[in-house]
Amino acid sequence: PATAQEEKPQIIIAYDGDIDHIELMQFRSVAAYDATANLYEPLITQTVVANDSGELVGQAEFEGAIAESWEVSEDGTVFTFHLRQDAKFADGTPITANDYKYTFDRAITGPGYLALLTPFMAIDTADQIQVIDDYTLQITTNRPAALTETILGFQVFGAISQATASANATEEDPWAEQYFHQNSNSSGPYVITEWNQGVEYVFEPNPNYWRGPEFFQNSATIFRVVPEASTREQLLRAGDVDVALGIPFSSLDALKQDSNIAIHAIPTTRIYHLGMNNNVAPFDDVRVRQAVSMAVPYDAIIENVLAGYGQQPKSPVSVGMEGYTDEYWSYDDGDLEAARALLETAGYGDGFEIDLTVPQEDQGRVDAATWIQAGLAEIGITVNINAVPTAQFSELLYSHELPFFIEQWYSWGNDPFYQLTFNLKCDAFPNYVNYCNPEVDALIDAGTFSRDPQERADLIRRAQQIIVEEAPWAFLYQPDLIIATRSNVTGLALFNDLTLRYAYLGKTE
Amino acid sequence: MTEPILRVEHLVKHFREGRHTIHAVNDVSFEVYPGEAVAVVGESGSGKSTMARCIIRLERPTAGRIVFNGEDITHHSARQMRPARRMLQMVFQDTHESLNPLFSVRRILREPLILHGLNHDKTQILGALEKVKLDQNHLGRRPHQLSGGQKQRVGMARAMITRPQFVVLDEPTASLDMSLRLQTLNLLRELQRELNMAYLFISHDLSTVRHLCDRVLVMYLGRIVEAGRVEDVFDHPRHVYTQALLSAIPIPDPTIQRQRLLLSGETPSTRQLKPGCGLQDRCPHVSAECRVPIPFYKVSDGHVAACRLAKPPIIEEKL
Amino acid sequence: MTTTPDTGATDQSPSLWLSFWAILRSNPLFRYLLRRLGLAVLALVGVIGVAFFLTSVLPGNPAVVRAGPLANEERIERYEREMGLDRPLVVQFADYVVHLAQGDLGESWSSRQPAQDELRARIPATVELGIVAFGLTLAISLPLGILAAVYQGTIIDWVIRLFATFGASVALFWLALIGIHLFYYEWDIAPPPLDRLTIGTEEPPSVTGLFTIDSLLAGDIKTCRDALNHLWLPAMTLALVVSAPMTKMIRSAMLETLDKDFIRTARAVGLPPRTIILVDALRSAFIPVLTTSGIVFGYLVAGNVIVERVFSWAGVGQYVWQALDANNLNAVRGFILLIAVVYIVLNLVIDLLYSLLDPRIRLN
Amino acid sequence: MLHLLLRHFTLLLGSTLLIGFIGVAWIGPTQMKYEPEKVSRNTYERPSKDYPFGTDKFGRDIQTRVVHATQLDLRIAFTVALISFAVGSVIGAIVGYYGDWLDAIVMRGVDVLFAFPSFLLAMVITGVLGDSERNVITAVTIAYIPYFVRLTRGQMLTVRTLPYADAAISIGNPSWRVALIHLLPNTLAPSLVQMSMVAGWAILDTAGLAFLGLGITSPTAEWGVMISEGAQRITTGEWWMWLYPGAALVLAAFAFNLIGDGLRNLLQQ
Amino acid sequence: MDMTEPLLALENLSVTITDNRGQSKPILQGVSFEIYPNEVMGLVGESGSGKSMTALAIMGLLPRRAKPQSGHIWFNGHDLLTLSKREWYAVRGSQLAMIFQNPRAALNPLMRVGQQVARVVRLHQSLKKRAAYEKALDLLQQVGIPDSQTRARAYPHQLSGGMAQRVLIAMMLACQPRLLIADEPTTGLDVTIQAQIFELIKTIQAEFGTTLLLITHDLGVVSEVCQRVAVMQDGKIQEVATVGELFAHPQHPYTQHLMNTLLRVDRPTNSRA
Ligand SMILES: Nc1ncnc2c1ncn2[C@@H]1O[C@H](COP(=O)(O)OP(=O)(O)OP(=O)(O)O)[C@@H](O)[C@H]1O
Ligand SMILES: Nc1ncnc2c1ncn2[C@@H]1O[C@H](COP(=O)(O)OP(=O)(O)OP(=O)(O)O)[C@@H](O)[C@H]1O
Ligand SMILES: [Mg+2]
Ligand SMILES: [Mg+2]
Repeated sequence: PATAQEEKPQIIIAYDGDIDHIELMQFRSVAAYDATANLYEPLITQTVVANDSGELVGQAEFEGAIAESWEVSEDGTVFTFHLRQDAKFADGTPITANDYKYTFDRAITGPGYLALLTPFMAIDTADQIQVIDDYTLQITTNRPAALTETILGFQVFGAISQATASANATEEDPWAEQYFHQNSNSSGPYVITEWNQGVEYVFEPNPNYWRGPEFFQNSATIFRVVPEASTREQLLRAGDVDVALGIPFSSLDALKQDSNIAIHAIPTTRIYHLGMNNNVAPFDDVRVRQAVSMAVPYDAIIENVLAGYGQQPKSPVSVGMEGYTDEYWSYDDGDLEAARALLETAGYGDGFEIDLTVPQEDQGRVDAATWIQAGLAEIGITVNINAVPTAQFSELLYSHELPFFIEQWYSWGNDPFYQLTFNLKCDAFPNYVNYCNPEVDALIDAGTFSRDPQERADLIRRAQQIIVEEAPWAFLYQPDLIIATRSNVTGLALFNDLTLRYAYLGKTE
Repeated sequence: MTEPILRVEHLVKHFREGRHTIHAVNDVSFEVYPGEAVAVVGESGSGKSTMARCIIRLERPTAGRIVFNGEDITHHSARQMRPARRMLQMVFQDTHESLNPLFSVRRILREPLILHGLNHDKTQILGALEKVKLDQNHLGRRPHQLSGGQKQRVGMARAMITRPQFVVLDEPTASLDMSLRLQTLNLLRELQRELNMAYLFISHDLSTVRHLCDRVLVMYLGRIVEAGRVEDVFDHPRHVYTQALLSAIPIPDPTIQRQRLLLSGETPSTRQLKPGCGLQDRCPHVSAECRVPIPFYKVSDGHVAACRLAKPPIIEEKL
Repeated sequence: MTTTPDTGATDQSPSLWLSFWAILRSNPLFRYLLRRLGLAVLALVGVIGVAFFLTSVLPGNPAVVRAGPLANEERIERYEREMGLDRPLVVQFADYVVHLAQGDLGESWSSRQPAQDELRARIPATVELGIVAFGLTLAISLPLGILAAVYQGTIIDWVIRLFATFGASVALFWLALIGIHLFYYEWDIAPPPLDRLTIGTEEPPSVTGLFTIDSLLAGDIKTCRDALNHLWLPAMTLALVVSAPMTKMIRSAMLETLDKDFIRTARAVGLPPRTIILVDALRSAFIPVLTTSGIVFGYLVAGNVIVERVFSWAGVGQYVWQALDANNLNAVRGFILLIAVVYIVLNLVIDLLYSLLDPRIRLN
Repeated sequence: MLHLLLRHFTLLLGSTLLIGFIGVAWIGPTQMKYEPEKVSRNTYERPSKDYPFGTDKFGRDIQTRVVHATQLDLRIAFTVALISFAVGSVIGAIVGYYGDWLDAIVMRGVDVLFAFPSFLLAMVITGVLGDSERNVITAVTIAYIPYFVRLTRGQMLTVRTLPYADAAISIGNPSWRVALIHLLPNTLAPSLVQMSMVAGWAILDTAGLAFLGLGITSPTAEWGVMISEGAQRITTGEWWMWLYPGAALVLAAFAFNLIGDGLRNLLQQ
Repeated sequence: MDMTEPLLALENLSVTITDNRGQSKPILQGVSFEIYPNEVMGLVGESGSGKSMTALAIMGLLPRRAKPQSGHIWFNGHDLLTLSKREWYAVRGSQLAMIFQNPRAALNPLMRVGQQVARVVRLHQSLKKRAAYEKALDLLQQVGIPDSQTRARAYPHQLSGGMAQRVLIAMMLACQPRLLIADEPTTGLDVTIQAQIFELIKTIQAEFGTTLLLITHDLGVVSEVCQRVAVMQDGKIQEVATVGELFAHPQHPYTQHLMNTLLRVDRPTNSRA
């Protein structure tokens, strides 16, 4: 097989950002997200199916990864996983139930934010995860939850070797965070063989990966940091990289002219919204929010900012998510008369002036703000665009006092309740508009802990009705995920988490 | 005689330069009486300008006393000095750089009047101009529009306009041509007579001194080595240095053949001073006596010299 | 000048050391250096203070950045505590200084690695680019500056001055973008603007960190050529912009020198023009040029930030840009300190060179 | 006459260019058919009769934006140059004249500021202050003040030893008058040259900051902002997006540099 | 006076200079005089009268903006004004040499003075490096620099003005020129030092028989050092005479004016009452 490996191509990917670190539960960068997805293997994983354009898209069904099989109890609260006996970490030690137990302990009581995710599985304490034997793991949830499998499939619940961790733990650093910042004992398909921060990372197949060497379509995947967008484009055109991420929408038409380049525009559920702080005048008045929702030039934004590569959501649930509906949408683009009338009744007949805050590094949001500025000007609202550095933007958001901003959300869980829980539940931290409706909260809770699809569908319809009506957000756009490749690149595999699974990437001659 | 207008007593001025001390002026004492022109001559670096700058308090003396018009101004602050400046003026060496290039002649002349609260209307200024033989149409000009001689005259007018009693002239003619120089000297004499001012006239050009001054102080290495009436000192120099200085000056007369007294070597550094005569390493007549401090010997009335050769042979007479 | 006492020296009589010290102290050059060093340390202390407090008021809470999109108050507070941000600024500063004294610049908050390690890893790239750019700058501006001065007032002078003035007016990022577009994309003369080596080329074993030199040391001509190939376009871009002020400086220094009396003497005794220009004039002219090298250094560093970004060059310039964006304060501070130290050392070296080149300085 | 023209060619060319720019900044905005920030659906139009310089990604008329940007950029250039000159010169003059510990302290401070390349300094300060025209001006101004402090101080150290400084004291001027009325004006000539250079640098710095997303940001019409918007299109053929603002920027900086050179020539004679 | 062939003859030399504004103005107008072998010729006149320009014209070192308009400078049967750049380098130094006022500035501040003299020796006497340096030390000794071994290792700024002027003279001796021009060689030096330098020039002139053109504005110097003298005013030669004649019977009104403005240190000036 060694010789077969060498015949396989190398894949070079130009990234728009750098990896900060790969500590599974604390990394921040998008690039690290891609990296860890290829380094850590969860119990179960999404199945992939090729679509018309040859992309491998993750499905709602799950299949075993390290877990060979699993059972769910009748009431949906007890999950028993049977681990593969042949699965090994990169260092050759077997992956056991203890390692997963350790992983969950680390997630729930250790560093990082994962404790925010476990409630979706109705898990509060580490005790709910139990090792039955070396290859059997049992998870008991407090109540049936819709997303248990989904969340267990997240890469962040991939196996961490307990032995490696304890070998590198210290008094001050019981979870061996320092070690894992730049090291991994891979449970997943790849190992990092070269770590050159800010420049390049080389991923080579993990020789101990349970799926075996045949699984890999390349002999190595090289991750290159290329901050400047136009440089990435030029590299791709010249064939110096195989895959380029973060290509601006506006370049796509031109790139498409090149027969050596394939543009993969993958619809996603990432949703951009215009946040209006319900606690701050004038947005504390629902009529103002509705008027704004009417005046935003949605088409122009999608046409110009996304160059058409995206769609307009008409509810807080993203298009493409289960239960999405646009039936309550009543803010048609360009209904300016109605908008002015609403402002009039709200007492803002003469309009008002407001700062629209966006992170300056996100050109799309800055551009969208420009169109919004133009649109709102039509109904007498003067918008000043306040583009601030990302760090400052976050801080402003987190104060929950920012009146008017563009924020985006992407649900790993690809689930409407998951999405609403974080964004629009009373007192949820990322609910930066301070929207609060107890009825909506109740609907979300009910949906989160129901495993009945029909019930969930009804609940989410009702929630969408209320939220669209109360317009805490103006739903702006859902951009497609753009992955530009050389046209001979095959095997673009994407799960819900929108990260590339390198192993599928190959090249035809 | 009347009270001196200026009395300098044991004036010392040292500069620090890194770790070194520059002994610019070392224990200088003299007096200037109203209406008299006293020359200070000596080679470059002998401390003439430094002494002058101490007198008009552009520098703070290291030691000694300066009494001007009966007032001890040695330790006056800049503010305290201001009133006295009306009576104590200076004409600077470099004609070109002593006038602010951005100021017009009018402004240059008006400023001292305003500062001292004097009448500063046009007649005053015109009067001053007239005294230095410039006319009205120079008023609007800037220094760069004036010739060297004209600039020097503006500088003189500025010093004279407050009708001071005492003016220090630091080589006012050094950068001028022969004919201009003569004109300037004559002008200075006229002004002095007219305004009854006292001059301290600094120069290393001995011929101009002879032309203008009443008394002369010869400086070497920051000390006065000989002093007296101009005729006495120039015609009967007693200090070897004075003799060498005088003999070094070329005489524009091919018929005269002089025996030149050449000093060997060069002026020693002012960083370290040896006790005794400053000339001890260059003098052809040096003896052991020259290596200890030498007093002033009186040569004739008002003529003194700090040289062993000027020592009156009194002791031998007694014997 | 350097005096590294070997350990065996301790049993020698102390008076020997004292007298040695006395000799050193009486050496004016040494004393001068000592004083300069003292001043440099003072300036450095100032830089540390300014860097710390200036960056502390940068808007945006680093703990917030670290907490990420799934943040909540409790996590932010915990991170603030972990990162020491909850303490009064003065205490933070004291802590910073204490760590600094141990050579510890603190943790780079985005990668969680020691900032000094990260900076160290980035320095060679910047140094290599900087040196080559500076070399090119000299190669461009020395002949141009000399030519312009020697042929003052002629058409040559005109063209060179216009070039210099124009060069000083071009926005670096614009030039870099056009350069890439033309040389790489249109004409395919330059390699992809992707860091320092072609993908897949082994880095030479690190000795100096400079790939060109390390590869030569390892006898690997191919890698060296590859490194050079990657270097020339970014370096040239920088050099073009930097050589504009440099050319002007050399020209005016040369002109001033050519006007000096001693040049006239050299001509009056019949020395050939080449000797006069290259030996007498150039050496004198180099002194004022040298003193302004600090400014040139500034141009280079500032230019680096932009060039490194455009050419994906993983040097300190790109690093600080990312750090600034992520409110990674320790990294930003480390960078500022690095620049300040280099600048100060550079000035010291310049002073030293200056006093070596100019005997008039030596004794004062 | 020709000789004269040639001698001051740089100054003449520079002034002509600058006057042209000032004219454009002054009258231009009123002559434009469009609004600089008014978006339209005619995005990425090539230069044509309707849009002489084409349009950008928001369908804004590039000519209008370049013209409006002229006003903004010149304003920044002049303000930065003037304020840094005024503040720097006075500090430099006082420090240079009074010397001593004041000099020692201030100059160490200036050394510290000098230790940062001015562009980086401006970068950090803009980061601290946030993005706005005023903050860019403040940041760039602060970055250039040390230049003037140094220059004026250096000049002052020479000038204060000149006889006319002594003359000013000896006729009874108080020391502040000597420093500020007599000497300061005489130290300004080199600063004038520096000022016009700084004006040029200020424009380049502003644009550089905008390129890095700092300072003036979209949608404001500013050359640097426009160039960096155009730079994103450098591969896709919308050359008019970066060419016109780029040319304006280079020409304006060129004008200031020419004037600086010309002034220097004039002063050196 | 040896009235053989003149060594150098200026014939009707006119030079104009173009100023910043592009206006040209004459600075030398029809200057003619001769210098004979082995004599000391004086050139006097007030500041700005064109003395230095005359000297520079002879040396071919006129400033860029000054251009000879007409006339000839005959030297050795050649007209110097027609020499090419290259030919000039054969003439300067070896045939003609010049010393300037402000001697310290006239030496390269970055080179030890011994080296500076030595490289001129090497240039004109084609000696080996070592030998040239030895020769340079000799020359320094000859111009009265005590302890020349040590002084040769000094840099110009470490020398006094008088010493520096001696070094320059040594440098000119190394050239062994046929004509040496000295442009106010003692301006800025102290009188006692000035006297020393003139003594030196006189000795050297007597010893080496160098022809000397001495430029000064001091008639005293002229009377002590020179044999013949030319008086200049406004770019024109007003009078050429032997020193004796000039002082006894000044012909030209300008010369008479100069005589009248003389101040003398050896006796009170007539005008002082
Ligand atoms: N500000 C100063 N700092 C240090 N040294 C000084 C200063 N001013 C003068 N000196 C030194 O003091 C000594 C006397 O200088 P001063 O200018 O008084 O001489 P001078 O007789 O006026 O000479 P000259 O005839 O050249 O004008 C010189 O050695 C000079 O270098
Ligand atoms: N570079 C120059 N540009 C314009 N005019 C000049 C220049 N150099 C000299 N001149 C003019 O040429 C004339 C003659 O000058 P020159 O230097 O020969 O005078 P000089 O007799 O040597 O005077 P001094 O005794 O002051 O040295 C003067 O009127 C002078 O103004
Ligand atoms: Mg003096
Ligand atoms: Mg002359």
